[in-house]
Amino acid sequence: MMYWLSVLIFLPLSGALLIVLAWHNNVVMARRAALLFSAAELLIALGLWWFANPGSDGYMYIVRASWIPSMGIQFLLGMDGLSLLLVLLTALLIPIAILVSWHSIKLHWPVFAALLLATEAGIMGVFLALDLILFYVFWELMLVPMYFLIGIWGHERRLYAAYKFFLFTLTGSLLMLVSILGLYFIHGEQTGTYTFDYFALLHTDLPDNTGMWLMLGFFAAFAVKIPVFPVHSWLPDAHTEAPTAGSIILAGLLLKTGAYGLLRFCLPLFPEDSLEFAPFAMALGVVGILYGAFLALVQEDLKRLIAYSSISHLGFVVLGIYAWNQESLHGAMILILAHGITTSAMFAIVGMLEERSHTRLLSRMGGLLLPMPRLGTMLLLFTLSAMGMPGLANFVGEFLVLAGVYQISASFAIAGAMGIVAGAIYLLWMYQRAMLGEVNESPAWRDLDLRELSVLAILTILVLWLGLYPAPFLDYLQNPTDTIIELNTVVITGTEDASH
Amino acid sequence: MIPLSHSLIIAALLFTLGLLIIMLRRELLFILMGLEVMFNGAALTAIAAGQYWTNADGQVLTIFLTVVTAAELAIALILVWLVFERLNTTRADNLKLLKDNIDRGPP
Amino acid sequence: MNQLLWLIPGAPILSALIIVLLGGFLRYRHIAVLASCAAAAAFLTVLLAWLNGAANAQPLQQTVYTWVAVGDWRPTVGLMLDRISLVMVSVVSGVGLLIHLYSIAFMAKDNDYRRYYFFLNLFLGGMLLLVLADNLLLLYLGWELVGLCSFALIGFWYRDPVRASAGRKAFITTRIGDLSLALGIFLLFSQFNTLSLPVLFDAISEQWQPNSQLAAITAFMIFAGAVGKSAQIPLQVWLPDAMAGPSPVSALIHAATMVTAGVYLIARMHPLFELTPLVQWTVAAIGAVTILYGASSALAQNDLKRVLAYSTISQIGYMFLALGCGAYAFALFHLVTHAFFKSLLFLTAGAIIQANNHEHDIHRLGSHGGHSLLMHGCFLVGAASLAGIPVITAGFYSKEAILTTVWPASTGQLLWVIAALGTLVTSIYIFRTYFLLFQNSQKAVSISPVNRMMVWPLFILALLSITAGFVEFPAGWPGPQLWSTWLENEFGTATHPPLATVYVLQLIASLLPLLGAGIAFLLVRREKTGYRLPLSDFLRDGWKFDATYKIVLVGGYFRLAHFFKLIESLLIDAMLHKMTRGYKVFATYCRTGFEYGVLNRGLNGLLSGLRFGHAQLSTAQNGLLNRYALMICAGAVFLLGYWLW
Amino acid sequence: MYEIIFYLTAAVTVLAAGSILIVRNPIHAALYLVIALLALALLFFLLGAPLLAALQVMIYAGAIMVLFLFLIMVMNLRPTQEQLPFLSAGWKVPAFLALILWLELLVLFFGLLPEPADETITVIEPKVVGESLFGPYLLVVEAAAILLLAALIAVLYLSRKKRL
Repeated sequence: MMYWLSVLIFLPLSGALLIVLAWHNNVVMARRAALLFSAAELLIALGLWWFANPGSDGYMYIVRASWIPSMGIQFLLGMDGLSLLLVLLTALLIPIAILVSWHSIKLHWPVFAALLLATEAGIMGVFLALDLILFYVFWELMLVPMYFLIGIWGHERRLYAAYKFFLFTLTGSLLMLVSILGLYFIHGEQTGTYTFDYFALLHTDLPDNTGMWLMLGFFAAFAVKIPVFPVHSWLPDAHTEAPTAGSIILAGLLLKTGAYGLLRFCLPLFPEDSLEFAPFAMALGVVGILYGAFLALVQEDLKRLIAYSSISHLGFVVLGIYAWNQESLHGAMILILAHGITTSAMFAIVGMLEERSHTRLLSRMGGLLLPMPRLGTMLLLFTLSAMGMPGLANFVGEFLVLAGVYQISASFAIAGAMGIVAGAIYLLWMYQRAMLGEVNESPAWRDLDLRELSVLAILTILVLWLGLYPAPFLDYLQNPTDTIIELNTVVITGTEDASH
Repeated sequence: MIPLSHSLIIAALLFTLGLLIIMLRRELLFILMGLEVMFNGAALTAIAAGQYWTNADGQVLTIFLTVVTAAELAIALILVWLVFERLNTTRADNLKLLKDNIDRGPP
Repeated sequence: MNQLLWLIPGAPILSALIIVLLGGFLRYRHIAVLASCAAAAAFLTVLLAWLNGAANAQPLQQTVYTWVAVGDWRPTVGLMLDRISLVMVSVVSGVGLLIHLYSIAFMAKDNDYRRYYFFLNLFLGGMLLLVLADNLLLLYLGWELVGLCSFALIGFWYRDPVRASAGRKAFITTRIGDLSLALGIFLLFSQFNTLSLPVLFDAISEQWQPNSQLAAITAFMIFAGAVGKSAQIPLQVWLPDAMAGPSPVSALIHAATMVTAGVYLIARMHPLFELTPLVQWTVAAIGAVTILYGASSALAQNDLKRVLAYSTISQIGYMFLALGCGAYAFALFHLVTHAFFKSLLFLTAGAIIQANNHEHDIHRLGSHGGHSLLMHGCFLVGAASLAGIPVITAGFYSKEAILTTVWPASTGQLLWVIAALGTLVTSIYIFRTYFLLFQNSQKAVSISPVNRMMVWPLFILALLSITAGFVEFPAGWPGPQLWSTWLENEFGTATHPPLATVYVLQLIASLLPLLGAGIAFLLVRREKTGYRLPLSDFLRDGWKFDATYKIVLVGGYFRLAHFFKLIESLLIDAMLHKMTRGYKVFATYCRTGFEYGVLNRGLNGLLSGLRFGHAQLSTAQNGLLNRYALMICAGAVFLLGYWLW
Repeated sequence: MYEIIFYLTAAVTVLAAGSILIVRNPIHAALYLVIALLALALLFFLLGAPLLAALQVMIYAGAIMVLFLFLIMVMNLRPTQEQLPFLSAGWKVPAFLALILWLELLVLFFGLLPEPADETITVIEPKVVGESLFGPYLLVVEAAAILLLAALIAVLYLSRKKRL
């Protein structure tokens, strides 16, 4: 049963290799093979889900193999509820990205498919790796194909965007690498066993200031990926210039790796320092929420607008993570999923619009509901989800986050809630400008075809499911949340003990 | 009885003659022949030494030497043929493509 | 019966689902009938509840499923039908059914019927969910759902940018209120760790002292949410614009049901409000101000539907006034009668407007002349009920009940005077409209006969607008007081002043509508000669609220956004560019200074040296095979000699 | 007697090899080479290595010489016009070097080798050689086979008209 985790990682890799080797100039077969591989991946993920027990303690699946024993590096994969849901999300979004790119990618389909699959492998690895070096390897592995996806298939300023993306994320991850090594040596000196094992490193006693610095190293990497307010500048460019599939992966998955990193590594490895840091992080989250919402209002480019809305939404995630209680953590995790689905769908829709009209500018749209009622309805649904309409996915997350944050700090909660109103403003304004009013120009608008409709229908079902009946998902999150909350209480009781 | 040293002297003579051929003759075929002579000088050494110590290893070595010579010669001859075909000469002096030319400068 | 509760909101929602999924295969008639059947199913279920004695028994409850599960907190999709919700459910499903029937004929010519019925059904479901919810989270879901449907239906004719903007405005304005409601919910949750209403009420009354600050803040936040939804000052600006939607929508959403959700919410949360007199007084004060605001603004309107919209604002002000004075039962009473007569007015207006090529201006509608007798009669009944013509109209009874209970409240006299003044103005504006509309109606017979399907709902509503009041006679009258006694368990009894005072007050309040009708008659005669009210521009623009908001809030907001954009481009992007440029300058310096000056020169020297050596040595590389062999030989000689020596 | 034959054969060998150095005609040179190789085969036999003597005849005098002759024939080489070594200016240095080399070898052999203990010639049977070949040297035999195969492929490749 356990080796399926490795299959999750190596299946897409081998798929990528196979496509490049076997069908490097056969577009039709490459497409089909890519879809097949990603579908197989999805099936495996669903199977893991089916056999997983939400109530079980700790990790449901673990794979442990020796890799470079001389340095204490293992091939250590593990899946708990959080990883499971994110793996599911990944396995779901990759076929969708492939389907969305079906006709819109004109150049080098086989290479494109291979890069997509390689990215999938990297992301899967990030969500599963529990050895810090392994994690770092996957963290970089997903970066490289992404760089090419943006740099080759992007729009006009793709090279600039790709560079920016690469430089920002690489800087962050190098800081993380330094922190990983620091942690490794400190742990090694204390216990005599040099290892990158996550479970071993969990209970490392860190000297006073060192812990904070190491935590900040991790935080830097994750903050860039999320992205948190001052280091968000790569995101709008990367989103705007990336091809549709790239945007979907960026917004739907890559940003989530940052949040996942915070939950999996930053908080558990450095509970005291994270707790100390929490107010700053929450403030950054709030600033991100409002700042993203403001900037989204005045964007002309639809993709850029959604990119800024992502900054705003991910602000909620950061806020929820650092509020560090039952509701907010659940909320942040659900919001990660919800945002992944919603934003992917919105990017897919923008991609479809762009395929038809070759523009993403709001000023050149208008009245599109008339020629494309299905597309308009779908966009409305996902717009509503993005602005936190109850009954749709994002609401559950945002509500839980704010309910949790309120118990920590009312003012942060109020500011965050204002972000929801701001979200309604810019999203409705966007929807009105794109879809309502008179038809502005008329390229040959055609409504969604079956492929596009089925892609969006899948996402619609998920959005409704997550919004109306999130309980099954929340069940899987109970254990990870409890683990993280325990850390918090340990810290608090620990300090109390110290003061007595 | 023939002392080992005599055999070795003969071998050395053969080797030296082969070397002289290589150094003095300009025709590729002659050079190859010189090479053969040198090989045979070496083979004689091996056999003489093997007999001296009553050991089969000398002969085994010679057999391998023969194999190597055969392989070498086959390739060398085809190369000579190619050279003749391309450049219409078998004069070693005319084959100076590897000569360094300072005026051309470094590549 | 408990198990059937889900059918009340479930039937319209399911029907909406069928329409959106399979609507492409259905024709207009099928969709319309399906939607109406769903509304009828909901209404019949409510009737069944009445017949089963829901009116007197314990509240009915049904838990459909667990919605969210976080630790011990498991809010459910749970429904609760007590007397308050029973009132609301009956009104919503009843009026909803009538308006669905009316829409069958009204929307027959529109191509977008599928979207219309989808949202109408969804709205009905959402509204019923709102009033049936047994926890605040589900209530919030319904609350937002009706806001969404309101948005979609206001902007139903989306190709007109003005209408589309009106929808957006409505949504965002109410969203500001919703924000406050959500914060109130968060506060309750952080205090009690539950959102279930019955549990919450017990907890509130047990744990919170009267006048406690926390209670006041919570109550105020919830009140602010109600203000947004119910279009009270200062969040009333969206409602007049909401008239851009089809008339049945205005009747259902923006008169009878959704806008009264705020009233329902406060009535529902009354244990909380009773703890904080200050907030209660605020509710009453806001209500009173809104009465005057709505009535005076309605006075100067020329658009038929806008008159009714401002009238709605004003009438909901009465309900808030009643809520603020603790007369929750009477607020609900007025809510019911208002639902009847205001839907009647809206539906009549819709029929008139549709018959006259979508002409909204009352002056021009009047000069057209041709309105059928039926329209005339229905509008007259509605207007009389709205004005509160004594004894014969339902509006009189509900308004009288409110006015009587306002007097003994704190600063009650002042509030009473304002409310009475409101009554007068209400009478003036509605009869002004009536006279302007129907002054020439004797000239012509009906030009476009009204569809049979549209007539029946009008009849029923007209009948209810007259008779609904008889369930509760004013204090001191010999008639039955079924309403207040029935709701006694929920709210307690409302106080009223001594009977002598009551009679005086009632007399004055009864005369005011008649007086108003007279004034309106004179006003209309003068208006025809070109007379305009003083301040009419100010009043017509709704006290300039819109313009002010547009400049201050909307303008400010956009300016702020642009400012942030500037910051983004100036600070962050520019900083990046500066860094890049600095890096480039440094690189250039390195190239010219270091690379050329130091490295290259040194390298060049080295290079020429090497070149020289090369020239000397390369004579050995002559490419002559024999020479190479010679050199090998020389090497061998050297080595052998070395070993030997 | 035995010794006489041996030295005579040795003289023939050396003379034949020396003749290669000075003849003009390639065919003649090839003939001299055959003579040298055959004489060498006799030397092998005299030294007690009959197998190798046979192999020498078969491989060198048989196969390799055919190759040489074949090539000379195909290239249609005339008697060479080159200045013969003894008439050219550059012969002294090589000859001198070769002489020194020969002397050095001479010194080496006489100075370092002990006197042979056994005077009789011991014949090493082909069987012994074969056992040694397919015993301890089996792997080398395999390697030699591969080398031959590689040479074969290389030659085939080089002799193709259109190479990749």
